[in-house]
Amino acid sequence: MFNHETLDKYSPLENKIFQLIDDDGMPLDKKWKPALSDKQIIQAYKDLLFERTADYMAVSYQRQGRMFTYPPNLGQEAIHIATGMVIKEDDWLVPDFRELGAWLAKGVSMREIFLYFKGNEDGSRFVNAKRMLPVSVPIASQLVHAVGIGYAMNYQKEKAVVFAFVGDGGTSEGDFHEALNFAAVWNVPVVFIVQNNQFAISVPIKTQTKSQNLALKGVAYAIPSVLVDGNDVFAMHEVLAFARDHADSGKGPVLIEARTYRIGAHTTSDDPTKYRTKEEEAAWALKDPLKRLKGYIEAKKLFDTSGEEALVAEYKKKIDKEFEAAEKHPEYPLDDVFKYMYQEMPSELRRQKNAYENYLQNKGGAK
Amino acid sequence: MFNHETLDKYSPLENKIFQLIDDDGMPLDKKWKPALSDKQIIQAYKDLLFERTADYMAVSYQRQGRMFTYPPNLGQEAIHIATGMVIKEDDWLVPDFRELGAWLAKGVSMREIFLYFKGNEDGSRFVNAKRMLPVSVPIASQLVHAVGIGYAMNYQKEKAVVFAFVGDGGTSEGDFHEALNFAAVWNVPVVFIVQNNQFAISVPIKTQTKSQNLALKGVAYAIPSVLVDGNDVFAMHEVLAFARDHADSGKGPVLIEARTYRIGAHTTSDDPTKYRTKEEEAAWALKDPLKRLKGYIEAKKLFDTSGEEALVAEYKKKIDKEFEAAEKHPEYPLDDVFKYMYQEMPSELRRQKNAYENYLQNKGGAK
Amino acid sequence: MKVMNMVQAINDALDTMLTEDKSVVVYGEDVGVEGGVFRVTEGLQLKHGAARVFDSPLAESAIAGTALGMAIAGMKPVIEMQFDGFSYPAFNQILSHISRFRNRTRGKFTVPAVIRIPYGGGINALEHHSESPEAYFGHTPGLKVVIPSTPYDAKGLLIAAIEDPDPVIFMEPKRIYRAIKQEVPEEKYNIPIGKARVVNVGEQLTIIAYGAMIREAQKAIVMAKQKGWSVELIDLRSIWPIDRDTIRESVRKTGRVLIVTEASQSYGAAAELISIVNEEAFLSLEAPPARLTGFDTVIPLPLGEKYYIISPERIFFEIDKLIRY
Amino acid sequence: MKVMNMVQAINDALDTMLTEDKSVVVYGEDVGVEGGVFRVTEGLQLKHGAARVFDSPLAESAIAGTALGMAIAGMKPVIEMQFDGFSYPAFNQILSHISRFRNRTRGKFTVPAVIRIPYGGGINALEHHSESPEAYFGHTPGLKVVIPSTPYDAKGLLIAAIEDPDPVIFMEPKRIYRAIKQEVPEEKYNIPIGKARVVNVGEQLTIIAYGAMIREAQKAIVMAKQKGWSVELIDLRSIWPIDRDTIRESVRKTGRVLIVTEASQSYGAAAELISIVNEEAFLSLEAPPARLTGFDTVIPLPLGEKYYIISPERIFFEIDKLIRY
Ligand SMILES: Cc1ncc(C[n+]2csc(CCOP(=O)(O)OP(=O)(O)O)c2C)c(N)n1
Ligand SMILES: Cc1ncc(C[n+]2csc(CCOP(=O)(O)OP(=O)(O)O)c2C)c(N)n1
Ligand SMILES: [Mg+2]
Ligand SMILES: [Mg+2]
Repeated sequence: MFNHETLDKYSPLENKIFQLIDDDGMPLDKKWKPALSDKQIIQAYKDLLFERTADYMAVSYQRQGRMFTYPPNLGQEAIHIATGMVIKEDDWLVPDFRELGAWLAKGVSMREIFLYFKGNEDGSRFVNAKRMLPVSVPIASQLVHAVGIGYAMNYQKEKAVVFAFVGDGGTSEGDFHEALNFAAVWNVPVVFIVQNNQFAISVPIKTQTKSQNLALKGVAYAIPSVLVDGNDVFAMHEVLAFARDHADSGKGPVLIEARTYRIGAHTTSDDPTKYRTKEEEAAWALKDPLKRLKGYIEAKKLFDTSGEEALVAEYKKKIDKEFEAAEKHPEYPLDDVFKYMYQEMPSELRRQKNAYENYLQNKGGAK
Repeated sequence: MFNHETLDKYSPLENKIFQLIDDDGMPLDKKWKPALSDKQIIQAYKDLLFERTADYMAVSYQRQGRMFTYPPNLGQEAIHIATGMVIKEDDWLVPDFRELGAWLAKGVSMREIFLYFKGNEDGSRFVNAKRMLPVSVPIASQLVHAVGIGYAMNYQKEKAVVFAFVGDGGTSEGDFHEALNFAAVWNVPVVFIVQNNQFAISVPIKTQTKSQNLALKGVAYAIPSVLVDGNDVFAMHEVLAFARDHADSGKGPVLIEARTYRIGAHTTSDDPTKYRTKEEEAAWALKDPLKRLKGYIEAKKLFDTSGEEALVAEYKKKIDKEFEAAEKHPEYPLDDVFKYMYQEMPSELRRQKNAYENYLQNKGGAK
Repeated sequence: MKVMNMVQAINDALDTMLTEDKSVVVYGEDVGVEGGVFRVTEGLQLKHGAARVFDSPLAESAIAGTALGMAIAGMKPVIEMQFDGFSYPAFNQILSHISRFRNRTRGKFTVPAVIRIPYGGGINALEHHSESPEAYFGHTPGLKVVIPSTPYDAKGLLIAAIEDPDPVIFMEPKRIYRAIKQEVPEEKYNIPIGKARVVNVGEQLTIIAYGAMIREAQKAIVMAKQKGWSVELIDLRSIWPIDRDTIRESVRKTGRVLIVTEASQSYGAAAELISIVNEEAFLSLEAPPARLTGFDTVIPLPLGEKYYIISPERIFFEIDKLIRY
Repeated sequence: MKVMNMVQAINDALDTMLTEDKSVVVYGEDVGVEGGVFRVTEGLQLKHGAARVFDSPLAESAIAGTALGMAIAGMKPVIEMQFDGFSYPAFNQILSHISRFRNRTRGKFTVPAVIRIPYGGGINALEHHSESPEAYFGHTPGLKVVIPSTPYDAKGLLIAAIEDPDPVIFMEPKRIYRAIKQEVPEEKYNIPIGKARVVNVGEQLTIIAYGAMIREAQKAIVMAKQKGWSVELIDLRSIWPIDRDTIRESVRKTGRVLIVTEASQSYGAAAELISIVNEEAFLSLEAPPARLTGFDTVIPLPLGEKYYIISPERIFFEIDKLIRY
């Protein structure tokens, strides 16, 4: 058993997973007291429920043909909600693409997220989200950005931590290695969070690496690393809080493997039945983070979860509004193709834009 | 203390270095008996002496302006000579660029090496060196080639091991990480040898990584890894023999950190006084691999080393002949620019070549 | 003959070569169990085994670099870059090694590898999934670069690529993966690399294009025909080497030329083709050789893609301008 | 004014900007203690401290990617790729991120970073040390790419690049690092990115070149002058964007144009310039616009380089052909 204090001494070589509650939400250690207040726990539950609802809605919009693609977060929400609880306004969030709850905590709106997955760059403006980077599509490439930001935080003497996400598949990319190495050598305040959801699209973790766990990879860089139950919101919170402290106090980066399971498809264009079994899915269903958090809440009678349906209904309405707002977003103007490439539009781009406008004006005449 | 049997259980986490003889060549363990026969030991001494002589000669040719550049091997020869003793004819050698003795063992001629560093691709033909790759200039990029070859050896059911070299600096590149990960997952017979000579040009190891040792990096991939004294030819031989066995018996890759020191400059265009101290150089001079091997040989009276000067003189003559042969190499013909780009020369290349030949024929007339 | 779309034709070519030549292996991200995100390799692992058709870890540089290793050790790897934009992490291996190993070793080691890359826009995808990087490869000595525009060509060119003793970048216009169905012979056949195809014979103007742009050009040509104009269409097929003979012959005849490519304009394929036209048929030119290409911008996300991607109407507009010149 | 070579002028520009702007940092392989393998950053660490001028681990992708991170967090990193060929491992970061972050985030995050790359052949170097990759960058929307040909331009362009709010690839023709000495103002000055320079005014033919080729062209022009021929020379300076105005004006006057570049031919800068000439001055052309470039081969090792690298004699030969056309 570990706790906040002993995390300092944790070694991923022992291959033990940091976990605080069991599959039913019962504390593993009877004497354990959550670091979170009851109010925070209830909020975490609501946020988790919100993320899950938003996710379901997104998938259904996509099925209706109203959005092009969407990568569901289903099953991984505890990681995101815990991040949301720990991350501060001045902290940076460097996302992968599958951590919805953390984005929301940072101030991203569902409208923006929908807009992005409908195919509009306006969805990456993140107007109210301070220090939140856009989705990074090229796997693992965002991790080196996090390190650069970390350098800037040190250089500018700012007290701010960078949270950077990557998937299990992403740990195979060269940029993962380069980022961790630079982070350690430069001693930057970066918390790397590997969401090990067992798959990179169809490729299972055993085809991805031979190491027993991914936290182990931190050993190569002398980075403190923890393997944690990513479906246990308490454990995730504890580890993230530890990591934030560590980074914030000038001790350098931390690597976290959050072990979880992608309950849904890779994206809405994917069909997981091709590459995994019902048995595996059923086994992981027992560890569903929402179920576990609810178990805890119900056992402790913190909150009447029988009102869940009403909550979900309320969330759905809210999310629907956001989606409608995204659908009502102004038409994509031609200008937007050109105007953000450089601060000042080079004449070459003006020339190309003019040629297109000339076509638009004269195409009728030409026919 | 480790030996061939206990290497299996070696862990780089203990940060202990595998070493068999001390700075004077005296066995650390009185009961230890070298795995090498006296004859082999004498041969190793001669080979080391040859490599060193060749190296000095190369540097002096370069100083005379007869070669463009050259990366000296000085101080790292024990690694190369030990590799030469262990590598089999059917094994592959995937070089970095600083392992002369190993190349010679594989059948590369000094003439070819000189030719290469004089600036002729003919120097990479390696006519008599079976399964020897050319110098890899982009740091660490060769390691993934080694893994592909390893896959082919497995696929083709060949009993052959791949020896792949990289420097301490090279361990920072993304390709190092990708290669080790693929090697482990694919379980290929590759022995990775990191020559940690303390510097990447001017950049010291502490700027390169925060890990205590580079063998540690293997832990991230579940690859057996050993830190070994790269200036101890006995230790190097022991570890390499162990690694070759391991890989050859289908147990997969091995990572070796051979700790050594680059006594010379990075290349003949480099000036190490800019970035290191005389004290450091003096400390490492005590660990000179030639000195240590000679110490052993003299203590055991295996060979009369007073004849060294005569040996060196003989080698010099031999090397001079090779250099002369390189200098007498036929002029670089225009054809050679074009003819090796593709198996069959595409008409576009013929066109470009014709245009050049047309210039050669008519330039006089044009004036 | 079987009717196939391009996905099936490529699958068939891979199957043919896997069956015929034991040194052929197929690997990349999700190409094994899943059969590829576009289902191009579907069924191949089941048929040929997991030692020959398999998933690799997620790392493009290593995918490319290991292919080089296999190739110089006697195998014929056919690797997949899952999308165009994910070929960039493999650039160093492709530019520094795959393209050069033969020259570097004066022919001792050769790299008969094929790199398959689904490419191009028009599929409503996220960023980095709609790139047209052919000019990067075309500018890299030592590579051959081919792009089919039909299922028939796809099969024949891919077989030629796998049999080629040198590395071939095989770019697949994913937008028309399933758009065109065609009779494709079940037996093995080759389409020589380096030869363009005259898709449409015409007299007044030559369009040079490739990949998904061929279909758009064909539609524009129908529109032009209604005006009474006769337009020749050349499917380049081979991005490097370029078939100068076919271009010369056509432009000398028509005197007018329009290059249509999806990729961004500056330093793109259209520029190379215009230079070739100048070199081969300058005196026949009756109008400045023109190019219709993507903008020098990132290709927009789906909602903005309509501006970027070239429509038959825009091609027609340029034809009209050129013929009236 | 001080007389400087290009190495000194670049060092001076870095020193100027490090002094003026605390957000500027300089890093890369061996740029700190060592002062760079070409001594371009010599003395800067001593003067500005190791937090601002420093060695990084050996990994180009991270060097580029961390620069993006610093830049979006308010800094102005100036990074060095030790040699042209070692920019390839950084391609993914440059192509996928550095060039696109502004567009991706609709201007929220911007990347005022500079990537310095010593480039080109003629220095008797090993493989991968003599590359001319400018076309790869020129084909990448979102980048600006500049190449100076004199110490004066080097300082002014580098200062402009550092002050530019967008990422700039600053390529340094290492072959002439120390070959040209020139008076260079000690104060700060800018040379606007995107403007070419008319090096030599002439009437009969326009040469467009840049970097180390300028000096070779100048020599060829002297030879041409002896024949009584008047040749104009344009130093492009900016590879993207390209100064169409200067090109148009010149070619409309001369009617003949020769592009000279070191890089390999196909899909190279010369092709883009020929297209621009066609677009801007077709009706003035009295001869086909010509290109003299590197071959579509790997640049040979030193003993074979003489064939590849373009000499004044070869330029003269082409001038002669064009003028007699
Ligand atoms: C460099 C790169 N290669 C390939 C892809 C295509 N791709 C998108 S997601 C994905 C799998 C990612 O797996 P993982 O890192 O485990 O994240 P997860 O999807 O499981 O959250 C792949 C291969 C990509 N986006 N970037
Ligand atoms: C990708 C790449 N980046 C930079 C260089 C330039 N370079 C040549 S050798 C070297 C240092 C290599 O250090 P290390 O790997 O420790 O090998 P050593 O020279 O010490 O043997 C560098 C930076 C290169 N060859 N390749
Ligand atoms: Mg995953
Ligand atoms: Mg070293």
